[in-house]
Amino acid sequence: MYLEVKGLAKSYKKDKPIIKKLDFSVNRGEIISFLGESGSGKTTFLKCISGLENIDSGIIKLNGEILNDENIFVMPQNRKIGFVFQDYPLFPHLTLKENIVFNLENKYFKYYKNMIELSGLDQLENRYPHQLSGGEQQRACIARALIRKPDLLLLDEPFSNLDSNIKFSIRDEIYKIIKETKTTTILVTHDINDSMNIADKILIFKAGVLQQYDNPHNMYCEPINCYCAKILGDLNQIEIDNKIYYIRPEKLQIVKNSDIKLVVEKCFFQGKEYKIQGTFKKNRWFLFSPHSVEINSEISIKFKKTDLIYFDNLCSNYFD
Amino acid sequence: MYLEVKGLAKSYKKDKPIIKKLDFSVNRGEIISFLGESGSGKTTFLKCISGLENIDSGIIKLNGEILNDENIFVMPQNRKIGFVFQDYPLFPHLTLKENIVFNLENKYFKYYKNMIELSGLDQLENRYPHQLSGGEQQRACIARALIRKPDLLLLDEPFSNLDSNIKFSIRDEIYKIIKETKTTTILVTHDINDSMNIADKILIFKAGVLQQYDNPHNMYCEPINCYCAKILGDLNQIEIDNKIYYIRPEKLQIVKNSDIKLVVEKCFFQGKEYKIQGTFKKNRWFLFSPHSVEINSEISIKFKKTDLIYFDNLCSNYFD
Amino acid sequence: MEIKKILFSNNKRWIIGSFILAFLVLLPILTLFVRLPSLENTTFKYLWDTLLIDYTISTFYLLIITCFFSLLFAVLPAWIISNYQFAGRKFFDIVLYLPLAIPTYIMAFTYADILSFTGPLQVFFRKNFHSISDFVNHDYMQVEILGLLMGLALYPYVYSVCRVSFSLIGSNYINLSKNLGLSMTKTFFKVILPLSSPAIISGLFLVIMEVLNEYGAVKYFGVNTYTSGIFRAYGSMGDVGAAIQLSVLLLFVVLLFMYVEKKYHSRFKFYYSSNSKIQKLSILEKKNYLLSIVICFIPFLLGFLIPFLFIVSNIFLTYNQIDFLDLIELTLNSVSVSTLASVIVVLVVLFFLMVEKFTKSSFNRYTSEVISLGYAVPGAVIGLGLIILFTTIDRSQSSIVFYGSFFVLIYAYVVRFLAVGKSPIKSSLEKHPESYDETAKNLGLGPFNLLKKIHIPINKFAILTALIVTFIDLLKELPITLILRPFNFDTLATQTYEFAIEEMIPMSAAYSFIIIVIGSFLLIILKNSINKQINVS
Amino acid sequence: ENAEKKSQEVNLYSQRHYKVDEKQYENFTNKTGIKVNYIKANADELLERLKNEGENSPADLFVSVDAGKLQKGADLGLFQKVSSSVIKNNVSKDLQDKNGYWIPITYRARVLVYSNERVNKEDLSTYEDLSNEKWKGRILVRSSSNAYNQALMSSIVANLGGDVASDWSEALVQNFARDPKGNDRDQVKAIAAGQGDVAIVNSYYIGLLLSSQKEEELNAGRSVSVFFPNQGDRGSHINISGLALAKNSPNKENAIKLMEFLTSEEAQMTYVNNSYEYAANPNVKPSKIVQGWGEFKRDNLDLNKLGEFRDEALKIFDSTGWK
Ligand SMILES: Nc1ncnc2c1ncn2[C@@H]1O[C@H](COP(=O)(O)OP(=O)(O)OP(=O)(O)O)[C@@H](O)[C@H]1O
Ligand SMILES: Nc1ncnc2c1ncn2[C@@H]1O[C@H](COP(=O)(O)OP(=O)(O)OP(=O)(O)O)[C@@H](O)[C@H]1O
Ligand SMILES: [Mg+2]
Ligand SMILES: [Mg+2]
Repeated sequence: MYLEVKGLAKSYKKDKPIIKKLDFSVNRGEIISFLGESGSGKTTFLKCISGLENIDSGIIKLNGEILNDENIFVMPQNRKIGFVFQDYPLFPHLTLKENIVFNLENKYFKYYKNMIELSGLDQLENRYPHQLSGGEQQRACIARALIRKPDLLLLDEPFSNLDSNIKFSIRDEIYKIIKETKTTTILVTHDINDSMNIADKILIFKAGVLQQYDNPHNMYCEPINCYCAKILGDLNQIEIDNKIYYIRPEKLQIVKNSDIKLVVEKCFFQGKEYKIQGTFKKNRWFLFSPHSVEINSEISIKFKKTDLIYFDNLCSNYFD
Repeated sequence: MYLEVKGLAKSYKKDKPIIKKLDFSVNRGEIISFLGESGSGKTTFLKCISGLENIDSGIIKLNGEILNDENIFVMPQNRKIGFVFQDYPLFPHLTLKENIVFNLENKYFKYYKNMIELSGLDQLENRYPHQLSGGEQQRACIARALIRKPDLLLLDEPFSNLDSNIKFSIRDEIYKIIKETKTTTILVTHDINDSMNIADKILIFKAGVLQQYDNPHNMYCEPINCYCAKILGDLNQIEIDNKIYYIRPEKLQIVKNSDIKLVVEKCFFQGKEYKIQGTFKKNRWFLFSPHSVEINSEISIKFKKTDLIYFDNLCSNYFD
Repeated sequence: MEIKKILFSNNKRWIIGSFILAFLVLLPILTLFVRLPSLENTTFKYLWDTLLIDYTISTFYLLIITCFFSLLFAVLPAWIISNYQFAGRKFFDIVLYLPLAIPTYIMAFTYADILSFTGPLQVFFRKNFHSISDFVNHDYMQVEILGLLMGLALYPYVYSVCRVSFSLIGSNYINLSKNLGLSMTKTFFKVILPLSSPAIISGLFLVIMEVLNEYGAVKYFGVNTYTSGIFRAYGSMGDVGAAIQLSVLLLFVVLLFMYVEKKYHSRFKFYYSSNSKIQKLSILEKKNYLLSIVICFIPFLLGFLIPFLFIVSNIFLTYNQIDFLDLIELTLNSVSVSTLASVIVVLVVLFFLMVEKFTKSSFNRYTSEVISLGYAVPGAVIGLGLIILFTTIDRSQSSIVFYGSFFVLIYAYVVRFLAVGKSPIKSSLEKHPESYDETAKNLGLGPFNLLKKIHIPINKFAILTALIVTFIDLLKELPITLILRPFNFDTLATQTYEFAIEEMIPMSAAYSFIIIVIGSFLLIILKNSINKQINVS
Repeated sequence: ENAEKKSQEVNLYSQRHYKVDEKQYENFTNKTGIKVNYIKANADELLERLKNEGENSPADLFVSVDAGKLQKGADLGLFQKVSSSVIKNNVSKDLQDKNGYWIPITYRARVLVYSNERVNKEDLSTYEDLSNEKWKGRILVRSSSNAYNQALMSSIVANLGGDVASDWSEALVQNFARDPKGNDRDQVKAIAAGQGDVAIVNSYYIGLLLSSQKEEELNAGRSVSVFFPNQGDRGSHINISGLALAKNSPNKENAIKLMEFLTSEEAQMTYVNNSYEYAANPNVKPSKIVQGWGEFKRDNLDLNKLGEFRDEALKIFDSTGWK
């Protein structure tokens, strides 16, 4: 285990813990995505790992060495952890190049050329941050973190400030850079798409507690509770024999006639297909169709019993 | 025609026009999405409509009345246009309620209760903006614009500051409010998804010129040029008989064996299916598959000739 | 082209209005230009040949020393208070502003007295440690000491901007530096200082202006600065023309400083923009506690406590000679003219800034720049300009309409102190996004309502700051009041000065005491107002 | 009605700003019912104001503590002659303006003070003697921008000629104990502190120092003695405080009344008892402290010369490095 977090707890105010208890570990070279709602404590978690916040209790171990426990506290200056912050990434009084080599040990200077090429910034070395686009700034931040060959890379919502057009290409580029440099990474985000596209494993965090920690596929197909299930995609709710089941939209098929009938509320053209929103027994349902359907018309639906997902009936109360 | 824009031109600096010439019109009650890259002049366009910027030439007509031409300039105070700005929309020294009824004529007060319920803000009337979440602030801005029963509603990237989780629900809510109040709306955005989900018609704007103005379905299926085509979704490029054709990813099918062979680069799990990225004759291709495929393996592809899209060979040079 | 654009714009009434007002504000200075004699003027040549080099050198020397001490007393305490939690922090956060309440000349006179042979310091040593009393028996009236004293009197200008800037920089950059392996000291020098430099420079700019215009203190210390040259030409040599020439020259030097400040400012303009997170205060480590207390205490001790106690002791000494009725009358005089003038200053400033904001015309950007020029001209010279101006007007009307009235006095105050009132309001306005204006316009607000309903409420703390700072400066103002006041009119400052130059410092104590007490009281309000701005923006 | 009202006032532009003046004006008002209005500022600024105001000036009287400024005003044609026999009889002949434009009210002497410990009274004689090498590093004096020093230098130019004055100044600067700075009181303190031995100061300030409320300052004042220079020849340099009637005085009668009052014995007594000056009225003796220094012979140079040679004096200061 490369990074190990055991029993981590953190609160800013006494009786309102942000992180109640967190145990998990990461293998070398893995990309982990830490998924949680805004304000759930994602940034706080990264600050604890990097030593910018003290922890209440627990152990943080990196590469076999204890960074933080009851007795030990390695200063943030001395942890080899790269941190790409959510906002304000570059020093405004320094050029891009100066930002990247800021306080850099001599031995790392040799990577500069490679890093700047890898991040596609070669033409921009002498620009000041305000002369760079958001994406260029993001890449520069990542280059600045990576050039120091960090033992661990922490990315705090690196895509949140980007246009969605530009975002995909930057996401791919960052992925490429991280994978090429084989850097162990924790990516914090609230966007499920980013997680699914980049991460080897996803960690879902809610109410101060880890909910599920698994690879994207298992997460989607075998969510541990309704919260995790809903985060990864739309869910349609259906009651059978007084039990609440769920089913994913893509498992539904439109048929000529069946018992399950839906009133169409909206029908969006989504390019490759139409997304249909309708009501089924007062629940809002989604499904896909290759063709447009008329609003307020009734359609019939079919699905396989095996595609139903079941959670404890209390689940949805628990998370609302 | 409800809103008519004829020959609109606008430049901040003499020889660098932001809007070269713009002609289009909107019917009453329609939602139009104005789609363009960052910095292409979307906000500028809205400011011209609302009278916050002067125009160089052209005519703007709303509901049969001329707002701006060579001789007439109706002051922004006197145009009945609601404008929801891109950033910081609420006045920090006023409560949510005070913000909404700010400078409101008496005759509109009666809509307050309804509007605040419609936008789901009933519990928050006495909060100050810094005590509201981003989404609540956005909804308040829209309520503030709508309560005045504007002849025209301008939304400038109302979703750009929002989490993607929260965004969908807010987008839906805004859509509902606009449709219920039957307000003619121009929605400016750079996100194609938002456009497709909300708009009756999409206007694509590039290099100071309107490129295409049509409903989402036509736009996707019959794009007028490669720029419009690419904006609406991924395109795969293929050369047949020295001519460049394009095809959408969902039109490709994986088959056992065929002439067209692709090397898989990435395979993302996307929930309902896998998205595959591969190389075909040095071009990057995308396609979908219900099953995972191995990276670096070769897959065979099939498509229908009728799904190919053709543009002038110069098209892609023109826009790069 | 530009003119045509103005004449045809929708805002031409505002633009023309602001042009007229700017013309009025600059009129006293323009009058001087009109009277500018040819450079052949013998007095000017004479001064140029004999004294100006010396005067220039000593001016710059004094500037450098004063700036050094201002930085020394301002930057570190501001840093400590903005970042660390420690017992006494709240106290220091208030008292470090207080030296601003003490006029520079009083600071100089008082310390000269304290340090003199008959002052408490030397007397103490003579009485108790006679053997070493010779070591403290020095002539303390040196230019270096003067620089130190002026630094003490003026550092709050730098302190206040640093305090705001350090708080606004917030935790983000500090966290980033830590993550990149910088120690706190390194962070301070490599990140915090460069980022705050525009703020520091704008604070230093005020210090420089004050030093360039100081006359009483420098004369007393026998340091001849550029302003001494102006007074030599004006007073001793009786050559008004030469004085005007020198003032114009000084104006150009100041314009140069202004240009540098602007350049610097624009380069870093973007950095506050959307920093939302307030820096959380760190707990001060035990081993640094004492040092921090000392660093914060020294500017307060030297800049306020000692002179204040000395003044209080002088009051006890002269208790039976104080004319309380006179004291009350002068207090009322000072307070009423300062209040009136500072309110007008703020109104005029608001007018210019608002017109600039909603016309967005580059012409208005320039006008609202140049109205600050009055601050660069020594008060006595502005007084001179107004005398020439109004006596000309009066003569042409052959009656005494304006001249020698409060009107002229207030006019001169406004001309001189617009810059002081402008800077806090301007920087606050810059922090608010354009979309407030646009939204308000879109919601149907005209210019007056925009000001009343949006800008005054959201910038109220900045406006309060401007009022207070201008008021305190006016309370201390001397040269303009001396020359332009109406009959039988004294202020606390003039009375203090008259006693001081008649070598009756103890008698002046009661008057300076009131200045300091009123100033201190307002500075405490100011501190709250500044802190609120930090938290709000 | 307006004229009547006006005639109950008199307006002063005054360089004097002592509490004693206010007392005098009050007495005057009590006596005559005429209200005294005044603006206090520096002499040059007031003259500039007077000059620019021209005919519209509200000023009746100009008050200065320097004969040079009065002469300057007269030169600029800002004053008118006063021919009141009452005034002429009130003040010493030799203090009066030969041209009749201004009248003196008080005068001060530019005296030497010396350390009782380190200087023999016998070694002191004249201003000129201070340039002697024996005083090297022992002389204290304030800056040349001070009007009293300018008047002293003007008197030396007037009496001895520019060349002699220039040589004297050059040698004197070499004898300075330190760069000129501070006020007259500081020069005395510097003697007490041992930084110099002899200071050129204004008699008036020594009086003030000797009446200080602070014991240490009194000690400093007692450690020095006053010496009137040039008693063997032309006498010690003096300068007057004086009044001039403005050319366009709107309340001329009242102004003359005030002048008569201020030179009267009664008012002159008030001056000397409150401000350590010498009275222009020969019948009035100075205050106790001042009397203690003894009588002295004053330089009876035409005081207008102090203004006339002002420019030359300044040039001498600048060329000889008297800062
Ligand atoms: N220094 C602090 N002191 C007190 N409370 C804090 C501090 N920093 C953060 N918080 C609070 O802790 C909670 C978690 O904050 P955090 O920044 O970790 O959230 P996040 O998951 O990163 O959210 P986002 O997606 O908006 O960035 C929030 O409620 C926040 O207000
Ligand atoms: N007041 C102005 N003066 C000069 N140039 C301006 C002004 N406002 C905007 N511009 C420039 O005009 C161009 C278009 O700006 P605009 O704000 O309209 O873009 P946008 O399409 O809204 O972009 P975004 O998606 O980033 O909001 C930009 O290059 C911008 O820098
Ligand atoms: Mg965060
Ligand atoms: Mg925009």
